[in-house]
Amino acid sequence: MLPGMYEFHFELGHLIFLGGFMTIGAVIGATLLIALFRSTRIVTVPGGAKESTEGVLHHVGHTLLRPLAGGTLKISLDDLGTRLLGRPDRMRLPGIGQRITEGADAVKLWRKQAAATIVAPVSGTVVETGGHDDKWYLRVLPDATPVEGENLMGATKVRSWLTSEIDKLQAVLSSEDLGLAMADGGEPLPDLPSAVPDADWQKIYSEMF
Amino acid sequence: MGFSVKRRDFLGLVGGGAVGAALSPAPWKGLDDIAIWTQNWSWKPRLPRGPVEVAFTHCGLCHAGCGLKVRSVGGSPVGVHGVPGHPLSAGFVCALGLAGRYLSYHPSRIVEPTIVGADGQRRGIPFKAAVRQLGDWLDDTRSGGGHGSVAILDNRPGRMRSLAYRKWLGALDGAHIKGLREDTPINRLRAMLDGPAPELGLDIARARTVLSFGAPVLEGLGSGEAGSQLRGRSDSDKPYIVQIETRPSRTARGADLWLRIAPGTETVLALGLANVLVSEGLYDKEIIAQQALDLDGPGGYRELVARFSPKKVSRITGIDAATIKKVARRFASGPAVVIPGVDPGGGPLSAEAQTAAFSLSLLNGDVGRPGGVVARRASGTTQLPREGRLADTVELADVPDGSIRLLIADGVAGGFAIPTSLLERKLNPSEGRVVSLAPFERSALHGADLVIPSTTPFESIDEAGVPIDAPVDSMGLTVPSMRAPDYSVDSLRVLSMVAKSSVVPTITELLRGRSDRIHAGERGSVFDPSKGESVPLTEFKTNGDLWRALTSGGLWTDASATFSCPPFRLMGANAAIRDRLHRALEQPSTADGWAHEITLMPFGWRDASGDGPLPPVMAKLFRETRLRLDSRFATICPKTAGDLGFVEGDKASIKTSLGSITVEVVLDPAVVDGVVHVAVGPSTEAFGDASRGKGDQPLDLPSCENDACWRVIPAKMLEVVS
Amino acid sequence: MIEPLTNRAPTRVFLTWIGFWIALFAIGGYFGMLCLSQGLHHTNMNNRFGFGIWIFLDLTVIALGAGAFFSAFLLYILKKQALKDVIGSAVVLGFICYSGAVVVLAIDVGQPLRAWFTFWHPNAHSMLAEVTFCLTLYLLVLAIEYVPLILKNPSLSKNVSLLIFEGQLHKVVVVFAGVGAVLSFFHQGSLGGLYGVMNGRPFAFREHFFIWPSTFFLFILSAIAAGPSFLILINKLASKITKKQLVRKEAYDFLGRISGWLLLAYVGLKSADTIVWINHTAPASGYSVSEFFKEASFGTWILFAEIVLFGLLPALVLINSRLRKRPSLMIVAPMLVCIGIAINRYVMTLQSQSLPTLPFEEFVLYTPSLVEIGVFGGMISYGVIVFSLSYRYLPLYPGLRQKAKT
Amino acid sequence: MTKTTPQKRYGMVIDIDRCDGCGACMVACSLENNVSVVPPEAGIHRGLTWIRVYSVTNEKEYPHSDTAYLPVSCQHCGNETPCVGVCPQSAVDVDPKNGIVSQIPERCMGCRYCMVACPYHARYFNWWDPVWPEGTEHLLNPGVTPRMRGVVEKCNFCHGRHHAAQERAASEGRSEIEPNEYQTACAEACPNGAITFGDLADKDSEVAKLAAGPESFQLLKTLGTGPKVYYLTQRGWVRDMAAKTPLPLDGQPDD
Repeated sequence: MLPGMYEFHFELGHLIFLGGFMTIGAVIGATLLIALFRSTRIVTVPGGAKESTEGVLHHVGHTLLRPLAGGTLKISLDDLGTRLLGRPDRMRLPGIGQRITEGADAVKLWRKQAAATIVAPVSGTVVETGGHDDKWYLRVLPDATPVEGENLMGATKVRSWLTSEIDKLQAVLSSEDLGLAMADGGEPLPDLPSAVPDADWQKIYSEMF
Repeated sequence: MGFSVKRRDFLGLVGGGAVGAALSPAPWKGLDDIAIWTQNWSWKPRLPRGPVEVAFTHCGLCHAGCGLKVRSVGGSPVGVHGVPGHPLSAGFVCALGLAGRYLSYHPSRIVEPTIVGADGQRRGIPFKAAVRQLGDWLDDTRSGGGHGSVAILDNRPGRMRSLAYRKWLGALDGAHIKGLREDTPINRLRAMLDGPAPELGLDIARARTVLSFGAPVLEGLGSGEAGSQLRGRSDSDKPYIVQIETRPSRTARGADLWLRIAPGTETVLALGLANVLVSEGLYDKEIIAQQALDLDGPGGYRELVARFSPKKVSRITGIDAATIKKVARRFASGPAVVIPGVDPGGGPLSAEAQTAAFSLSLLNGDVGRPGGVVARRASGTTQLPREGRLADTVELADVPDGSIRLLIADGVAGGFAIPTSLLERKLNPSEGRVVSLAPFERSALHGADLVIPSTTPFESIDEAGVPIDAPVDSMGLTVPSMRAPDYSVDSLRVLSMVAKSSVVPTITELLRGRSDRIHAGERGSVFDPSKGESVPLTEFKTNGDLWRALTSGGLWTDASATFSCPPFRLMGANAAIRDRLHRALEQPSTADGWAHEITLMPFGWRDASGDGPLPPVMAKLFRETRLRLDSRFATICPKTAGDLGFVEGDKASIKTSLGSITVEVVLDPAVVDGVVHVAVGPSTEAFGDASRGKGDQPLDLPSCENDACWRVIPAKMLEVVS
Repeated sequence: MIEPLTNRAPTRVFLTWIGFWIALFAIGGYFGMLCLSQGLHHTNMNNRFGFGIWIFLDLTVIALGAGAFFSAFLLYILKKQALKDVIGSAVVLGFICYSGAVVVLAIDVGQPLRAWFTFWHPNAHSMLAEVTFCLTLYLLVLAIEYVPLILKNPSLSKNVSLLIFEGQLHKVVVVFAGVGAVLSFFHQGSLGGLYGVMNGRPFAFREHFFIWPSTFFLFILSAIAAGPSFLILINKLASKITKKQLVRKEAYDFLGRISGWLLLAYVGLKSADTIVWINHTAPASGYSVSEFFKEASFGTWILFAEIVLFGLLPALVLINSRLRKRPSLMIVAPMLVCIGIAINRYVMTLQSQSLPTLPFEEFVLYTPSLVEIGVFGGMISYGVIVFSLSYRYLPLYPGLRQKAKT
Repeated sequence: MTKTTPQKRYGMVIDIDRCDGCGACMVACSLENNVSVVPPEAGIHRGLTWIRVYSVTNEKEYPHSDTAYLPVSCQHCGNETPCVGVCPQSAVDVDPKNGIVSQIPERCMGCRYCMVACPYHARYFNWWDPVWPEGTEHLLNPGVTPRMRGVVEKCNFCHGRHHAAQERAASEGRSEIEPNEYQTACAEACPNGAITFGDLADKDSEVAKLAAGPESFQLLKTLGTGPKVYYLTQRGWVRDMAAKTPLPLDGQPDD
């Protein structure tokens, strides 16, 4: 197995044989380690796994509504949205004090020459904007406390909706030659655009948001 | 934030640690230790440890008495080898001898005295009680019994031990019965000689022709070494071996000429050969003229053999006339040895066959002739240290039926099986009792009323036998190479405890006595196994020196004696036998009208048969290679199989009027049509057990009519529907 | 608590199904323990049959499991999108076949505790060493390919780090596909090599190319030919049981076509190899091939069955696009293919041992003992259990959700 | 290996015509090498018989019937040794100094590949834990370690004796062992002197002379495994039966 160990001969066959297998073993091990290591960098997404999902509402525009102290709401992208956009190259958030109306465009994000327009999940006044690249959020004082409805979903409805969304996304993707994007048709990658650069992202964004 | 940084550090630490550890020797050492552990899983026996001592002795497992070199560790023999240059065995050891030491631990060894109670159940009893019981039985027997009502069955007569038996029996007017052994027939020859004859031996090594009637000449006859010598020697100087045998035995296949004789027609063939010798005048005219007492005249030998023309003989024996003539001429062309063989399982030939066979030796003038039958001088065995009346030694066959009230079976292994029915016939039907002193459950003695286990050959000192082919007398000892277990006891000690009148000496006294007398005789030479050479006896200053030599594995051999043939009767002195010779041409009537369709011929393997158990390793090897089929197999020829509707591997049952055994059919084209051969002896199942129901069922079948001969058994062979 | 995916069988039905197989698995496990704790005399193998039903079936299973590496190879390296539907099930199948085979092998060897000596004192010249190395590494690869599937269970995918780990693995899935392909190509080959190199066994011995006997290549080819067929069978079976259309027709068609053409190539080479063997290899070692087939139990019929009946025939069916349209044939033909491969492995493993090489040794037949069958039954049930669980809890079939939605 | 010591090629010549199938060689071998007493259910195919005596008859009737006994042990192949190449963990090897093919039971994992590869069916597997009758363990040969369950074993030309002989020689300051110092148990035990053991490389040795003789042949010579066990016979049918005759490429035996 190793030089100096019983039965090891410095002969060609032996070296090729063991060398070959050791290399392959090394490759596998290395890849595994890297993957493991990367996976340990926990990102703190507002509305991500770290905060309580108490009273959170999900908007069909892939935004999350999270009630904060003082009746304000925190608006941020949901998981799928985040994955779709990855790290936007550029973003335009409404200014503080500016009014947003439900269903109307509120935020615009650019990624790789493709623009995604995020509609406001509620009507109200922006009291705070924050975060950077994929971790942006708006703090809004709503005209009225939002309730579940056609476009606003509670935890119960969300799953089936999400799955269908994912299917939608996959349908779009699989219409093109993008094997890797939907790893065997499962959940999408954390940063889709970088994983699948050559997709028509403009089309995808207009489909999804 | 800070948290994730910590975690990264932690991982770094772990990773670094791993790499560091891999570079240290610790994990590799660990792996090696694991390796060593896994290398010894699972179980392995612990081996004997300690210095190896080498000692010499003789093998006591049969009367061949081969010289042995024994390697021991901590008092237990771990290796047995032959002794090159040994005068008798010349380095030869048979498989049984090699593995014999394992017998002491054989599962069928008896570890306590047992008795059969009124309920017919066998149970263990204390040694003292067993001896008391034997004493009581002895008393009633003596009160009620006449001559020979007390008897000892001695598998190896002629030892000093045997003399002690005879002395003990002499006081009781008992009978000393010879167990079966391969030189039994020689006593027929002695009986044919007129007047007292010395011990006789066969000088096979120097013979020109060996005429063997089914004797295992090439399978370890006599010293065993003889056979190997015969095989080993180049064709030019090795005797021409004629094997007269029905079974395709290893000897038959290896012999120069194999006469496949029809079952039970040896007498006819012998007389047929005599016919050729006489009619062609090939016999030793001088000796016959001077010494033959019954050649001519009415009912004389000449008249007898005249009726056995080769043509007629050929019809009965199935051997063509030309061959018979050829063999007779070859036989007459020089010194020859005739061996009426005793099969370890099939027993002896009929008395008349033995007589007829030996008449050929006499015709050929081979008695007293080098390369023929030579005489051995008695040496120190005739008288005992203390004088006393000796009981006569008789053949088992000659013991009157129902005469024995108390039969004591000596412990030594004979190697020759005896049918249960034969032993039972000799016992008194009403109160015949059997006491076994055997260390193992022995086939013929399975029903013994009382068993007092004695020692095995490797545990006790005794005399090694003198093989049939030894031209001179000899004395070698079986020096113990293992400790005898506490539950075993020497047979003489048992006798001394129940002896009322006479004092029984210990075996050591007896042997020392003979040794001293040999020393006084100043004859012969002594072989030193450690040096591998012999020195004249005269070089041993004191009798102590000789005794020391013998007790360290030495062998004393007598100087050869010359002996001129006395007057003799070619048909023997026994009228009954003579009469049967005259009726030899009549078809043998099948016993009690039992309509038989096949002839069962039991046989035994020379070194692994008879009534003893088989060492586990032999049982295993014969089982795994099928090299020797045991009593579970029956060999027949394809034609017979076809006629009876058997194919190889069938289960069959062989029936006689006395019982039946179940066997597996094996085909061999060399077997005679209408004959089935079944081995007698320990089964190779389990560890080679010879006890009841495992080993020797074939010998439960013969009824042993006409003078204790069970070679040819009329039987039926039926299919067993499973 | 991990929950089943939507539209899966009700718990009660699932439990009865899985319960049956778990019982079977328990029996196998017990028999396995017998062999490990008391020795292999519980099997019917003997000194003439060092390899028994276990080796034969392991080889078969591994050959059929080749579907995994081959589909991965086609999908990730050659970008054959048609296979996206089956890749999930392929990976699981491969994992089952290989892990199962390894476990059975551990029972099959007399001293499993020493199995690692192959890495400790490897013999570079031994085909079995090559097999061991490839098998171990490839099993690792399969495990790695299996992990993302597991992580895709919704309840698990809530965990962000797991999500990311999965993502990272997917970044390098190509590496694994490649490595896996290499490894399994090699060990399928070395499994064939096992027999081809035995210069003492004229029945098995074959001509060499460089260091590899022809069986090396034949085994690879037959494996990648049979793998897809087996995938078809299993997926069709799964559809039958779940009463759902799991895989799109195109996938089946593609697999069938691949299988067909590869099998055709295999049959061709196998025939050529056999001819060389009959006329050159065997006679050169002193045996006429007629000796090999003179016993009825291994007559020439077996050669015919292997090459024509279960080789040429299904190959011709599968390469014909019109016949492939016939659903019945798409079950029968793959079945024939798999049986054909099984026969090949059977002949190479068992017939070569039945035949004595010593002229005075006997022809020996061997029938597996209950223990041997039980242990293998245990392995089968292990496979069913793993596959059922994977189907119930993991998104094996991307196509499935679309169907569910409409 | 050191260049100074000349190569030995230990081998054996077995005279079939002298073998009468008594089995002493098997018994001597089993006792010498502590071969376990396998339970009876082992039958004829699961035993341990390092040297196995086959009995072969010519299937003819009297008087033409004849039987030959062929003791077959490991043939210690000297060329492309079939069992050595296949062992995955180097548990089988050929000693370059003397050509003895040895099995290392402590390393064998019991995969039995070598048994499948051996054309002489001369390798045996421990299907059971080793067993000896109650109390006979102290009768075992201290010079040879018994094998454990689950490993392959076979004839190694009584390696224990070879080892002992070498140690003796070394203790007396000799690098070489004398021919008479090293005999296998079977050769020593054969009552008919049918087995001759020695160094085939030594042209003057008895064994080399016999092996070179006209009556000698090897089992399955055509496989090209170069066995170092030779057989002698004058009986034509035995030779024809035992020695595989080479076939021409059309698959028919040539005469």
